[in-house]
Amino acid sequence: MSIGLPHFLVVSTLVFLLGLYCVLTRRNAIGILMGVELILNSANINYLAFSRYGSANYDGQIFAIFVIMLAAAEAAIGLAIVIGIYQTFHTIDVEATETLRG
Amino acid sequence: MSLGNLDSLAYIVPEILLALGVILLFLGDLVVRNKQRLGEAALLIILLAALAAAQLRGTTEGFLFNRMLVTDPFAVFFKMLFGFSAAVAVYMSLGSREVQRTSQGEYYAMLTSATLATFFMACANHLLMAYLSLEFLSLTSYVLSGFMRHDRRSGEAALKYLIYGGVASGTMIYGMSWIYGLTGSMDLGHINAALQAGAPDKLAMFIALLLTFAGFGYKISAVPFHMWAPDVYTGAPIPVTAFLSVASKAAGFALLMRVFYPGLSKFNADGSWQMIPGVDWPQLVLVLSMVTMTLGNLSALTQRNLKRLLAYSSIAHAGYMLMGFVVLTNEGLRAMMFYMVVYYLMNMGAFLVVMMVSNDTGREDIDAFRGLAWRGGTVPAVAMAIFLFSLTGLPPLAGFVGKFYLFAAVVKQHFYFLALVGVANSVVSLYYYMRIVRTMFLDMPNGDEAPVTLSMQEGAMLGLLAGLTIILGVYWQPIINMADQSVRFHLG
Amino acid sequence: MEHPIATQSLRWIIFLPLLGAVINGLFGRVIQKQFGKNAISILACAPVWLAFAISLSVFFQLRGVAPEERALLDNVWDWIHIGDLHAPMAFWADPLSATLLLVVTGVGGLIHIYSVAYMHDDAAFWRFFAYLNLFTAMMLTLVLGDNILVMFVGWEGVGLCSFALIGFWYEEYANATAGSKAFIVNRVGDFAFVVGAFLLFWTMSAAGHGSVIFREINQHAEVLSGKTFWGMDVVTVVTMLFFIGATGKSAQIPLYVWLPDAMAGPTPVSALIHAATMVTAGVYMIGRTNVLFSMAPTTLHVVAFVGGLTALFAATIGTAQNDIKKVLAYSTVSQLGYMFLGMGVGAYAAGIYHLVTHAFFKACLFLGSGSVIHAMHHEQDMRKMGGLRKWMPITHWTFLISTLCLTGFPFTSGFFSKDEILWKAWSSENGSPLFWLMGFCGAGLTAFYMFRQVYMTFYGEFRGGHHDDHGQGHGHGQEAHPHESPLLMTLPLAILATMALVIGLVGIPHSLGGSLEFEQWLAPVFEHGHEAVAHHAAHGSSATEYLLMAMSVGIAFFGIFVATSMYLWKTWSPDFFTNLAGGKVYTWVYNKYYVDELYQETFINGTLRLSQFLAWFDRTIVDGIVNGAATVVRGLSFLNGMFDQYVIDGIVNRLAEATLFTGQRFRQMQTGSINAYLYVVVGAVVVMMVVELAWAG
Amino acid sequence: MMIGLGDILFYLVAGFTVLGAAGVAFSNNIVYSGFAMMAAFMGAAGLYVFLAADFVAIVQVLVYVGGILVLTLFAVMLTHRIADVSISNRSVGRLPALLILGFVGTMMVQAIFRAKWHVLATLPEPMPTTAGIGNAFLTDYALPFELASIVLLSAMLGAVLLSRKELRA
Amino acid sequence: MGILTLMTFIPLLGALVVLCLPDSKPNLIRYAATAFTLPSLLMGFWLFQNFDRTQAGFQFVERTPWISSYNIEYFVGVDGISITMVLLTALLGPICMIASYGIEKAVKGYFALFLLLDAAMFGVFISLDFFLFYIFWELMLLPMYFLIGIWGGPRREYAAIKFFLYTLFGSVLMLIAMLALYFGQSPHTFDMTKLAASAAQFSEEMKLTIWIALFIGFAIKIPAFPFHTWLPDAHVEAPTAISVILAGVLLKMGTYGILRVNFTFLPDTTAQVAGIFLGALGAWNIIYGALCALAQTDMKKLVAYSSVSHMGYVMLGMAAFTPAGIDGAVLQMFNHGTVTAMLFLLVGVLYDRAHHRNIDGFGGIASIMPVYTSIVALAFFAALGLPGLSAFISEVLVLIGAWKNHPILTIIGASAVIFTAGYILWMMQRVFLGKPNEKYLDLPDINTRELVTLVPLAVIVVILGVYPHAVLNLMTESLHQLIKPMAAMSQNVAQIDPAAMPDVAPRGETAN
Repeated sequence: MSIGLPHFLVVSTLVFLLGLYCVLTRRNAIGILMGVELILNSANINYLAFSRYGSANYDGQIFAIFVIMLAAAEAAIGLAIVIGIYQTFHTIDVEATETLRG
Repeated sequence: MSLGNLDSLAYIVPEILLALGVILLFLGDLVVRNKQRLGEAALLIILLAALAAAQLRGTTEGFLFNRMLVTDPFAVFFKMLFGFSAAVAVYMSLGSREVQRTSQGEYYAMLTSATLATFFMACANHLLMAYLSLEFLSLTSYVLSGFMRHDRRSGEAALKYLIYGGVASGTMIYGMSWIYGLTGSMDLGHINAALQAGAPDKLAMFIALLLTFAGFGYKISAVPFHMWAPDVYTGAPIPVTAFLSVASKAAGFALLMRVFYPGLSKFNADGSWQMIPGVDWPQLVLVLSMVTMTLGNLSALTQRNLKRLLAYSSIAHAGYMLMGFVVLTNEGLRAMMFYMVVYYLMNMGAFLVVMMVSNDTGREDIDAFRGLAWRGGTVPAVAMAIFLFSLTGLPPLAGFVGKFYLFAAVVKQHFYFLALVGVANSVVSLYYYMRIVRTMFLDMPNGDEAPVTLSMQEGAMLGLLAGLTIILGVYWQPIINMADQSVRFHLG
Repeated sequence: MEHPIATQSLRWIIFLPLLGAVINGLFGRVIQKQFGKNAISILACAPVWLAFAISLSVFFQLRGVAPEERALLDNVWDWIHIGDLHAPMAFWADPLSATLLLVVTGVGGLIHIYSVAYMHDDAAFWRFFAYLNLFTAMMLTLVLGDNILVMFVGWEGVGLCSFALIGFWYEEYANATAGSKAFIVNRVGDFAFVVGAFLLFWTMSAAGHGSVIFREINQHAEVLSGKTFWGMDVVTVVTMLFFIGATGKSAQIPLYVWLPDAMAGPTPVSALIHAATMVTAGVYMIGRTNVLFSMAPTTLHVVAFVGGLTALFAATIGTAQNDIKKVLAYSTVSQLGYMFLGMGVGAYAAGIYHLVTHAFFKACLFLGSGSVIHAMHHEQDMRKMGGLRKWMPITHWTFLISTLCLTGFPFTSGFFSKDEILWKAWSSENGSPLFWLMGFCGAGLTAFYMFRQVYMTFYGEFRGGHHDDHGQGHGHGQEAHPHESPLLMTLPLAILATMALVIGLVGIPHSLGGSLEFEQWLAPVFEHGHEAVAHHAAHGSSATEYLLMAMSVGIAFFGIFVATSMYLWKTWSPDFFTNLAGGKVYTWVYNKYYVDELYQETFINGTLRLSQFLAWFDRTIVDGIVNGAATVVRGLSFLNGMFDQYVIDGIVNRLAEATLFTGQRFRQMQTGSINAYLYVVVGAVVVMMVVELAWAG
Repeated sequence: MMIGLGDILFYLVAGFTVLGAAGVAFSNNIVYSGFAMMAAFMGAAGLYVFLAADFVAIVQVLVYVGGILVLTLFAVMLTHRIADVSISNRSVGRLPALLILGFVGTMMVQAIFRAKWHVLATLPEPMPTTAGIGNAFLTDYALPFELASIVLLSAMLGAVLLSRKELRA
Repeated sequence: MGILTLMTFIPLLGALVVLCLPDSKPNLIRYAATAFTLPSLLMGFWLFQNFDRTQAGFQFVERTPWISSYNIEYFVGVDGISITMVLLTALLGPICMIASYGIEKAVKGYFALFLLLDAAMFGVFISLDFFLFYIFWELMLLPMYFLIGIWGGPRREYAAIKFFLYTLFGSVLMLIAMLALYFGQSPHTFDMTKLAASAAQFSEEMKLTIWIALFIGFAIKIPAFPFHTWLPDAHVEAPTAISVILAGVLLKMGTYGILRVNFTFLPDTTAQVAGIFLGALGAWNIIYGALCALAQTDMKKLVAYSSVSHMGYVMLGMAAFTPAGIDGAVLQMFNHGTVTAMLFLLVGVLYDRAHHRNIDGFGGIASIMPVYTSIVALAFFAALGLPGLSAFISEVLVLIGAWKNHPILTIIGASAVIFTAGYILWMMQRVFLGKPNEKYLDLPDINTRELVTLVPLAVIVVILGVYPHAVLNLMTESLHQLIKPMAAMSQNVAQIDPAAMPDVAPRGETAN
C-alpha cells in the first residue's frame, strides 16, 4: 500500500495520544508542557496532511504556521510563569509561603 | 457582502481602537508615572471601543478580510457586551488593592489585549481566526491571572490555567484539523456547505466535534473542561476573575454559537435551525449542560471561599446557558444572549462586592462577610443580596427573566427533562447563595471583623449594577428586543 | 303545619337572655364594681323571666288555635343559603318546643333566682350570670331551631356553656379537666350527629328534596324509605348517628362518663344544665326528628335498649356513691335512660313527659343539695352530714317531696311519667318485657339510693362537726350547725317542689281516669311518627296495666324499705352489700365499673399515643423524607467535595502542595492535581464516546 | 517517483517521530524527555517535507527546535540545579492512562479508516510553497498576520512581566 | 391608575419612603409604615362596597402591555375568589403593622420589607397574567426570608432557609408548567383567562403532569402533607406579625392558586383524576394536623399544626365540586385568615410577656390576665368550629359539600372535630386554667395596642358567624361558575368509582 493520507493521520494520532499520555501522567509542569507541544505537533501533521491531500490552497500550511507561532508564545509565557514563581519564592522564606495558603 | 482587506477596516473600528490602545498603554507605561491614569485611559479606550461597536449596530452585515471575519448583529451584540464588561472590570481594577500592588501599567494593557481578543472571537468566521483569537485571549488571561506574583495562589492559578488551556486548545485544534479534513475548508460557511452536501462519517465527525468542543468548553468552563476555573478564579485578582467569569466566558459562548450554529447546523429559510445528519452535537451538549449545572451547583454547596463559590456558580451558569444552546432555535440563542447580559450585571456586581470586602478585610472567605449588613456594609450587603437572588433566579430581578427565557426556550422544544434538571438546580443553588445572604444579614458580626467602607466610585458602580439588575427584572423589553435583533448570523 | 303562623316574638325569647349575657359578659365587671351584685342579678334574671313571659304567651297562642295549626315560625334572616342548602336563622315553635320553652325559661328562671343567693359570695358573680344567661339563650336556640344547623348552634352552644360553667372555678385544675372532658365527650357525639345530618341531607337532596329544615324533612321523609347507604338502610344509619349524638349530650351509655364529673360546677349549674335542660337535649332531638326514628325500628330498639340499660346501670352506680351530687348525677343519667327508653319504644310523648317532670323534681333535688352544700360550706360528702332535717326544714321537705316524685311514689308526677314509660315499654309494639324489666329494676334501685341519700343527709345524727380533719376553715364565725338557706334559695325550692307534685296532673293516664292531656298536646308533633309506627292501640289490657303499675309501686316501696331499714332503722347493715362476693362487687360499683379508667387507657391514652407517634413521625420521617432530597443533594455535594478534596486535591495537596512550593523539593515542580483534572477530562470524553457509540449502535 | 524508497523513508521518519514522542512520554528524566522531544520535532519536520510543506518544515526546525525546545531546556535548567543531572520526571497512573488512551486510539484509528475524508482526486505536484505562503499572508491572511503581531507583543510583554522580579510596593 | 394597582403599589411606595426615613426615629418609621397600609384598607372597604356580587367575571380590570414581544401583560382584576383574599390582605396589613411595634432591631428594614411583602401579597391575588402572578408569587419569598431570618427566634436561620427552599422548589415546578401552558396555545399567552384553552390541547398524561407540577407548587404553600414541615418551623421562629401574615395570607395563596390555576386551566383533570386525590389529601391534612397539634408543647407549634389541619378543610371543600363545598372552602380561607391571625397575635402577646411558649410552663393565666383570656377563648373556640363563630360556617359547608362525592373523606375529616376540641381545650386548660403560676402573677393584662389588633378580628369572627353571607355573597357567583364543568364531570367519575359514591340514588334520580 502506498503512502497516503491515512498513514499520516495514524502517525499524528499516535503522537497525539503520546502527548495526551504525557499530559495525563506527568507530574512535572514542564513535562506536561512538553506533552502539549506534542499535541500541537500532531495537529500540525494533520493540517499539513489534509492540506496536501485535500485542497489546493495554503490554508492548512498557514494554520500550521500560526500553531507553531502560538505554541512558541505559549511556551514563552508558560515558562515565564514557572520561572516567575520560582523567582518570587526563591527569595522569601519558605515557611512564610505556607501560611499564604487560604 | 464580502469585503477585502482595506474595505473591511471601516467595520473593525473597535478592534483598531483597542489595538492602538494596547500599544499606547504599553508605551504609556514607560512614561506615565501615575499608573492610575493608565487605568483610566484603558477604561476610556474600552468604553470608546464599546461605543464604536454600538455604532456598528444596524450597519451592513457581511464578511470582512476575505471571509476571515464577519460582521453581523450577533457579533456587534457580543462586542458591546465584551466592551462593557471589560469596562466594568477595568473600573473595578481601579479600586482594587490587589491590582494596585502589581505592575499596573502592563496590567491595564493586558486587560485591553484580552478585550481585543474577545472582540475578535465575536466575529471570527474562520477556524484560524477562531483559534487565534481564542489563544490570544488565553495567553493574556494566563498573564492576568498570574499577575499577583507576590501571591502564591496567583502563580499557581496561572500555571494551572496555562496547562489546562494548552491541553484544551491543543485538543481543539486537533479536532478542528479533522473538521478541516472532512470538509476541506476552514471557512465556516464552506464547512457548513460541505457538511450539508454530504453526510460525513458519524464517528469521525463525533470525535472531531468532541475534541473541538474541548477548547470551547474550557473557555466557557463547561464540565468536564471546567476544573481550572475554581483554582484560577480563586488565585487571580478579583477584577480579573470577574473578567474571566463574564467576558471570557461570554466570548467562549460567542465563538461556540458561531461555530456550532452557522458552522455546523442547517439554517432553514423560515428561520429555524436543524441538525445536519451525522453532525449530532445537540445530544452531546444536552448531556453536558445537565452535568455542568448539576456538578457546578453541587460543588458550590460546600465552598467557603467566595471566589471559589462564585467560580462553581459560574460553572453552573454555563450549564444553564447551554440549555438555550441545545434546543437549536433562535429562541434558545436569544435566551442565551439575554442571559449573558444579565449574568454580566449580576456576576460583575457580586465580584465587585467581594472585592470591596476583600479590600477592607483582606479576606475572601465567607466569614469575612459575617454580619456585613450590621457593620457598616449595609449597601454592599443589600446589593450583594440583590445579585445573589438574581443569580438564583428570583423575580423581580434580571436573573429570573434570564432563566425564564432559557426555560421557555427549552420547554418550547419540549425538553421537559432538561427544564426539570434546570429548575432543580436553581433550587439547589438557592442554598449556597442564601448561605452568603444569611451570613451577611442573619449572622451578627463577632466584633473582630474589619468594618467595611463604601467609596463613592464603588457605590456608584454598585448602584448602577444593582439598579440595572432590578430594572431589567421589571422591564426588559429593550434588552430582549436587542437580543432578538442580534440573533442574526451573516451566512453569506 | 304546612302553613306556620309567622311571628316575630320567638326571636326575643332568645335575644333577651343573649343580651343579658353580652351585657354581663362585656361590662359585668364594671357594673359589679359600680352598682353591686344586685344590678348584675337584675340584669341576669330579668331577661329570663321576660323570656318566660313571652314563652307563656307563645304557649297560649298555640293553645288558642286548632291542634293541627299549632306552629309558629319566626324567620329572622337568611343565615346560610347556598344551592339547595338553605339554613335560615329561623325559629320554630310547636307544642313540643313550646313545652321545652316553658321548662327552660321557667325552671331556668327559678334557678337564676336561686343562684343570686347561692353565688353571692363569689367574686366572679357577673361572669357566672353571663354564662348562665348565655346558656339559657343557647338552650332556647336549640329548642327553637327550625333547622338542623340552627339547632346545632344551640347544641354546641350549650356544650360551650357547660364547659365554661363546669370549669367555673377553674383555679381547681380538676374542674377545668371535667369541663374539657364534658366538651370532648360531647364532641364525639356531635361528630356522629353531623355525619348523620350530612347523610340525611344528601340522601334527600339526591331525591330532590335536600333540606335541613325539620318540617321539610318531616314532610319528605318518605323519600328516604328504601334508600341504602353502603348496603344499610339510610334512615337507620341516620337515626343511629343522631342517637349517638344524643348519647353524648344526654349522657347515655357509652358517652355518659362526663356527667358525673360535671358536678364539679356550681350546684345551680348542675340543676339547670345537668339535670333539667341541656342533658335532655338528646331526648328533645329524638322528639324533633321522631318521624325519622319512627321509620327506623332497628334504631328504636337500640335506643330503647341503651336507655333501659343506662337506667339500670347508672342506678347501680348511684347506690354506692357518697357524694351528694354524684348520687344525683347518676340518678340523672338513669332517669335520662328512662326517657330514652320511652322514646325508643315509640312513646315519644311519654318520654317528653318524663323529661318535663324530671326537670322539676331533679332541679329541685339539685337545688336542695345545693342548699345543703351551701349550708355545709361546700362539703359534699354525705357521710359528713346527717340530721339536717332539724336545721333545714324547708330544704328537707322539698327534697323529700322531690325524692318521692323521683321514686315514683303514687300520684306524684314521677309516678305518672315513669309508669307511662314502663307501661309503653311493655305494651308498645316496639316494647318488650325486657325493656320493662330493666326499667322496673331501675325503679327499685332508684328508690333505694334516693332514700339512702335522704336518710344520710337529713336523718340520723349530724356527723359534720366531729371530724374537722376535712373541715375547711369555716370562713366566719364558728357555727355549731348548718343553717337553713335564705329565702331566695328556699323559695325556688318550694316552687319547684310544688310543681313537681302538680305537674303530674297533666298526664294522668286513661286507666287512672285521666285524659293524657299532655300526650294530646304533643300529638300534632308526633302524629307523623305514630302513624309511621303503625299506630299502636296498646296491645295489653287495662288489667295488665294495673298490674304493672302495682308492681312498679311495689318495687319502689321495696327499695324505700331496704333503704329505710339500712340507713334509718339500721336493722340491716349496708355491709351486707359492701361485703357481697368478698367486697369485689361493691368495689366495682363504687368505682363505677372502672369505665373511666377503661376510657382513659384506651381512647384517651390511645389518641395521645397516636398523636405523639404522629408528631414524631412528622418530625423525623416526613420532615426527613422531604428533607431527604436536600440531604441527598448535600450528600452528593459532600461526595463531590470528597472527590475533589481527597482524590484530586489529595494527590496534589499532599504531594504537590508540600512539594511544589516548599523548600528543596520545590524544584520538582510537581503538579499532580492537573493530572488528576486532566484524567477526569479524558475519562469523561471516553464516557461520551462510549455513550455516543451506544447511541450510534 | 521512487516509490519503494519513499515508503521506506516515510516509515523511517514516521518511526523517528513516534519514537521521539514516546521518549517524551515515557522517559523518567526530564532532560532526556527534552532531547526526545527534539527528535520528535525533527521527525515531524521530516513528515512536513513529505507533505510538500517545505516552508513549514523549516519554520518547524527554526521555531520549535531552535526556540521552544531551547526555551524548555532553559526552564528545566533554571528551575533546577544545573549540576543535578537526573532530574525526575516521574509519572503517575500509567496503566489507566494507557487503557484510556488505548481505547481513544482505537476509536480514532477506526474513524480514520472509515471516514470519507475530503481528498482531491489527483494529488498536485509538490511545489515550493514559500512564495505562495508569503502571498497568502499579505492577501487572504493579512488580518491574522497582523493580529499575530499584537498577540506576540502581548505575549512577549506578558512573559517578561511574569518572569521579572516583582517590584514590591 | 385603577384601584387595584393603587392598593398594590402604595405599600411598595411606602417601602421606598420608609427606607428614606432617618434611622434615629423608629416611631416615625412605625407610624409611617402603618399609614401606608391604611389606604389599601380603605380601598378594601370601597371594593367591598362596590364589588358587583351578581357577576362571575373579573371586575376592576386593568390591562396594559408590559413585555409585548412575549405577550406579557400587566393584567389585574378581581373576581369573587380573589376579592375575599384581597380584603383579607388589606385587613391584616395594618393589624400586623401595629402588632409589629414591639420590633426594636433594625426597625427600618423590618417595616420596609413588610411593606414590600404586603405589596407582593396584593399582587398575587390581583394578577390575571400568569407571569405577573409568578413574579409576585416569588417576590413574597425575599422579604419573608429576611423577616423570619433576621427578626425571628433562635433557630430562625434554619426556619427561614427551609421556608425559602421549600417554596422555591414548588414554584420552579410551577414555572415549567406555566411555560408549557404558555406554549400550548397560539398566539402564546399568559392571560389566565385564556390558558384553559391552552391546557385543553395537551394529552391526558401531559395534563396530569402539568396539574401535578402546579399542584406541588401550591401544595407546599398550603401546606399540604407531606410538604408541610416547613410550617411549624417557620411559625415557631417567625416574629408574631410574620406568623400572622404567614398563616393569615400566605397559606391561602396555595389554595387560591389551586383554584385560580389548577381548577381554571385543567378542569377535566381536576375533576376526573385529581379531585379524589385532593380531597383525600385534605382529609388527611385535617386529622393529621389535629393529631400532631395534640402532641405539641409549644403553643405556636400547636397553632401551626392547627393551620395544617384547618387548611385541610379548604382542600377537602375544593375537591367536593359542590357549591357548598367550594363556598365553604373559600370562606374557610377567609375565616382561617382571621381566626389564625388572632391566635398568633394572642400567642405573641403571651410570649412578649413570659418569653416562652411552653404550654406546660404556664397555668392559671385566666386569673392573671382575664381580658386576654376571654379573647383567647373566643379565638380558640372559633378555631374549634364553635357554631355562631365564623369558622363553623365554613367547616360545616365544607363537610356538607364534600359528602356528596367523598363521604368517607368527609367522615374522616369530620372526625377531627373531636381531636380539634381535644388539643384546643387541653391546651387552654393547661395554660389558662388551674392555679395561677407563681412566676407569672405580675404579668400585665393585654394592653390597648394589642387590643386594637385583636378586636377588629374578633368582631369579624362573630359577624361572619351569624351573617356569613357578608362574605359568601362576594364569591358565590364566581365559584359556582368555576365548578360548573367539574361538578358535571365529577358526577360521572363518582359513578364509576364505587367507593366514592353512596348508592343513595339510582343514577337517573341524581339531581344537580
